[in-house]
Amino acid sequence: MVTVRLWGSLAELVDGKREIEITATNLRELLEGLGEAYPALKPQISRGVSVAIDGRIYNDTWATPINETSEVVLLNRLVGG
Amino acid sequence: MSQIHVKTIINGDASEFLCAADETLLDVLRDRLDLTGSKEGCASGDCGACSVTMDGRLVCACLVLGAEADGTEITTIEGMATGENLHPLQQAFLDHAALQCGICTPGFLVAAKSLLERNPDPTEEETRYWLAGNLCRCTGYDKIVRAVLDAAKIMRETA
Amino acid sequence: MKARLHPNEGVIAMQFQSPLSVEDAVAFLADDQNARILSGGTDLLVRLRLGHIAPSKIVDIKKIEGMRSITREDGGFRIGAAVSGAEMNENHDLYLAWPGVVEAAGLIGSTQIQGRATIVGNLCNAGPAADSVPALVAASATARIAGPSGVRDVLVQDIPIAPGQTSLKIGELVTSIFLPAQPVNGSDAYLRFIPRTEMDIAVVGCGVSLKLDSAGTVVQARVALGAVAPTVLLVENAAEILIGTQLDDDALSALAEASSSVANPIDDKRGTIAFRKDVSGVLTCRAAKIAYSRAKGTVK
Amino acid sequence: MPKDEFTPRTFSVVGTRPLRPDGIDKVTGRARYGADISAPGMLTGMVLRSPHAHARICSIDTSVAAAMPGVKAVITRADFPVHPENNGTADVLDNCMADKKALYDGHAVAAVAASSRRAALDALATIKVVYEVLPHVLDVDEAMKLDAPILHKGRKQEGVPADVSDNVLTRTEYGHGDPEIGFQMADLVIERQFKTAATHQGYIEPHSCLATLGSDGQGDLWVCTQGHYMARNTCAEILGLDSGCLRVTPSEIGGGFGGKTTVFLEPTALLLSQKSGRPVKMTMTREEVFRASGPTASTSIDIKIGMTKDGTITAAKGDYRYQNGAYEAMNGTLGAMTGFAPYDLDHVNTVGWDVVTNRPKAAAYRAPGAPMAAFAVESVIDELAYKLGLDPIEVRLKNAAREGTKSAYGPTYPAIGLEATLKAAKSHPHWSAPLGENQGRGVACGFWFNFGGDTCVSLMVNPDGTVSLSEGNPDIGGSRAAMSMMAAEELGIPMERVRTIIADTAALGQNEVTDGSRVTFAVGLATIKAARHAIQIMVERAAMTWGIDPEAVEWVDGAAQPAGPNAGKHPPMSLAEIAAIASNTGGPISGHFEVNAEGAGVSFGTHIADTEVDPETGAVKIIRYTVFQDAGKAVHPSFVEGQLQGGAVQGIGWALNEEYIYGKDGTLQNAGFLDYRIPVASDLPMIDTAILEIPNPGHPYGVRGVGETGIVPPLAAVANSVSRAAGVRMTSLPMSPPKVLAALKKM
Repeated sequence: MVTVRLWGSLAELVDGKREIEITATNLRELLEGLGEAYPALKPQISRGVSVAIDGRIYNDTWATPINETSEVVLLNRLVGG
Repeated sequence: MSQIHVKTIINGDASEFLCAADETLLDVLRDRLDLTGSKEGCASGDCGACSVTMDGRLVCACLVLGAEADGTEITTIEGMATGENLHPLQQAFLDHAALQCGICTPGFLVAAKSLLERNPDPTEEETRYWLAGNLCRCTGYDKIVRAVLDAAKIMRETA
Repeated sequence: MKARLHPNEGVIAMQFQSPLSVEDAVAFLADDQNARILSGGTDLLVRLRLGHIAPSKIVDIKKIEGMRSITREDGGFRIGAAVSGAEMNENHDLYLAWPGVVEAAGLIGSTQIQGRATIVGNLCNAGPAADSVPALVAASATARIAGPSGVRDVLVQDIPIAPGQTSLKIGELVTSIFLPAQPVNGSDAYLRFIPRTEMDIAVVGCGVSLKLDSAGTVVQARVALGAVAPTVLLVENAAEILIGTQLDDDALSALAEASSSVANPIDDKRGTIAFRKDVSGVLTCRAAKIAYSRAKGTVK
Repeated sequence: MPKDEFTPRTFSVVGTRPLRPDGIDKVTGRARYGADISAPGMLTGMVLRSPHAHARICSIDTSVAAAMPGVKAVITRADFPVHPENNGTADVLDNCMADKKALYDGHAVAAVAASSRRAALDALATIKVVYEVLPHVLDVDEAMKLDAPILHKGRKQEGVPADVSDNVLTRTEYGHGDPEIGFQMADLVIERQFKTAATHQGYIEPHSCLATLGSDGQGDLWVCTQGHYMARNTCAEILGLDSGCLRVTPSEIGGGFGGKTTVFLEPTALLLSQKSGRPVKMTMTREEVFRASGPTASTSIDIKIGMTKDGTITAAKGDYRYQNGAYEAMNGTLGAMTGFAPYDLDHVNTVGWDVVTNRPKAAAYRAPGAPMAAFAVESVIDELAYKLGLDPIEVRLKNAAREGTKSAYGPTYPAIGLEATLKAAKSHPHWSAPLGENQGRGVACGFWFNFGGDTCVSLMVNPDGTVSLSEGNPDIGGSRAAMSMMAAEELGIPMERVRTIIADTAALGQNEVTDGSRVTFAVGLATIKAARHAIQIMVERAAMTWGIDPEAVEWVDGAAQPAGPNAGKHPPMSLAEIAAIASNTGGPISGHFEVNAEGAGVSFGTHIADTEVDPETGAVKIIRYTVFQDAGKAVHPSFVEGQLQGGAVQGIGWALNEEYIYGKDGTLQNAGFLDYRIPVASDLPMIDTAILEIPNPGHPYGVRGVGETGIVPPLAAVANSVSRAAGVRMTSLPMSPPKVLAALKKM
């Protein structure tokens, strides 16, 4: 099980829970798991999110490993300029 | 549509062209003579990217009509190096990394050359005020001013 | 975008004339109210490119004899209509006599603009914020006008009558500006306020010319403001306030008050009414002090 | 996937200051930018733009224009073949050519292609558009009100409350702890409202492209852009083309800063070309660049911070309301995430709003959203320090985020360089230099994420031992030099023997846009990996000629040499020697690397600004300016300095004089460089820089992106300096003289 931290306004879609549990060993399983376990998050996930894993930000690489103790934080999809 | 026949000398070479009355010298240089080194940043004399000299006077090519160039001598960025030898200012801009995107560089080089022809030993402030008509958005002007002052020193030493 | 359509031939192409004499220029202008005079071109070409004007004909006056010369006349100077700001700044005698007027001409635009822009173009463009006009008005300069009905001299302040409008009639052009002899113990100064240090149109402009007696007391004073009214503004009671003083603090605060109150500016993208009124007073005093110190410097 | 871990090392090429290989073209005027090429039979394209801020388009009559001499094609939105499903691309199309409504002054409504500029302009003048003018809204707070004129229906995303108008597209909340508890623990709480005006990136090169598109869907596009793959994919989706049939070649780019990370003219030029059967060149006038390209957001921000007497921040709250022009963007969200990012906070809450108004579609502008947020946060921290009599740098050091700090936007920081920049600033002579009359000193911190994204590099070893490197990211600030340096470092050959070019879309795989300070990081990573791939092949070729196992060969100082006990005595084979016999040992040698680079490090900066305020006119002059920024590893220090100086001066312009000024009728009043006042050379002193190198664990050389952080601190640094010089807190940008004088008069 991995603990995923949601940002404030996203938590409001899952009745205020800032941290939720998901079974996932990599980024793909995490994103798909979130959508299935919490359908209210699906619109935002399809629009795109960034995921901070142990302080480093990942966007797309499905195979990115996530282990039990990883700090996993969901973020808006980051763009630059 | 009657066009105007204009005879000039550009970078030392005789150059004749036809142009419409409302065509600017910048339009002529870029669209008729393939001298695309002078750039259009604003077409209103506010950015200096089209700086050329006309009869020795630093001007914006976008604020001169092609017809007004008749009988004048024009120098553009393309005339600044002599053969393979860069002008000391061109070399100084490279040495000091005084350019990033480079769209304003031709205008700065022509303007700085005109400055050093009049004032071989300008202060930093004199240099900044002379070049105030050349806008740059990448560098913050620091390295450009250092390059001009450095080139001025080299040119004084080798004059 | 104005496009002047000819019934069958599409857009009429603009003509370009460069007459060699004033008479020829007047002839080209007289029969065509859509003709435009080209001297430095640094205003005209911007409006042409933006499509705000669609002239039928451009009359370039730069090849007319005398237009590009600065000559001495009755102790003063006659400045041809095609003399650029850069050329004025390179004329040492002119600078010694009228530093304020030369400064004002030198502030119009960048170095590149200075290579072309003329004070006659600046005057006839009739922009409320024209830099050279307050200094010329303070110096009691006159403009020589040539036209179908001959030649006449007019005070510079009578040329602009509204933003973009002059008192010139069809077929008339300004051929030169005359700066009278600078009186002994006299000098002038011009300051303007701009948000940057270069490249802006004046938010407020102020020209001051003073004449002192041998003791350094003001005997003559003219103060003119730019960018605070539809046209250049003479601060009428400036002479009354300054004459008889050596610019002590009371005189200066009275001058500042007079300048601020006569200013009649608008709010626009360059400044607010309150700002222009405040800064009119501040600039007038600063320009007056410079003119005074210059005039004092010349006291024999 | 093996991490690209940083391993401490020394460098021979990286870190030096070689001359830029592409510099000679730029100083001789030979370099080709967007508007510098033409083609046989080329037409000129021009756009007709709405004069109204908000209007329904009832009808467009182009019949007169179509019949005019010299006019070869006229198009409106009806001519665009496809309606893209993707919301983002549909917005881009609508911005390139209005459909039912014109949403801002300057919005494109029609376009023509004609034999000359004059003919095109005259044709535009004959197009009759019947508008039904609608009420408009320009201000973010006004646009949020329920009775505000509405631009789009049904674009509100989940989580946006019902008590704000449909113009509010997103609401995003970040933070942890409970600020209300934190505020109770504070000795002083300050709450302030801040406003910043919209600004423009100000690149000197207007948008320009030359498009050729056949009826068969085969096309070529030459364009100044920050991302030619983005341009290809977006144009293909908008025009219903196969993207593989559209080859996009990037010109030299005359500045971008985020403003050229999208398309404005390109789909229109391609369609005009297809309809006229001729190449079409389109170049924006400067007026069009201001009215109708992508300025950044204007903002309305409320900040509340509590602090104890000893300078500890106990609670921080921020409400960031951003308007992004007529379409969706996320500047407000990014502002909310970055505002408190430099600080270690127990109780923090930030809300970001993204709102639409009748203004041009906002594009990114160097760390989009962050500079305005930093202006607000760093101003309140400065005021707290001032009122508690504390040193502003000490206060920031006391609260500075470090490795292990839980950031205000959620993740725990790895190794970061904020503290280093603050300490460098504190010990720098600038911080303790004396100040004159009417002068003040301001300090501020700034932060930006960086990121990686799709990246492809091909590195070819030529028969003569030189190397040709192809990358897919337009180079504004000297990244070609940086790539040649990193390749040379890995290959062990002089940098001069490596030429780096920006390849067109037919030569490499998909590449992310040049933005997000990603190029030196991600393209550099790919360059290093491509070089290592080529080295692996060369090692195998050398082993083959020596008849030994490749495992027994290593690459040292630009040559393969035997290593290990049973490798045998063979003289080293240099890269050139291996290259010369490549066709004998298997064929041409090249290294490739394609990746979606992840794990970019963040970059922190601290700036010190000294200003002098004229108390009689409110004019502000910059007296001294110093930038301290963490680059991880400065590959080419001169170009890193250039990024810091350029970012600082853009920030100074934003703080002092730059703003979009709209009239009551909703039209832009200052669409030109005369009255949109970017800093000129005589406005500024030299911009001093100090580069710090706290290695980024996610890059072999420790490189961090540096391109964007430089613009984040200056708005606040200058505002704090002016506020101390003038003795009055300035809470609205720009701090133009009329505003400063009015604030002085109110004291």
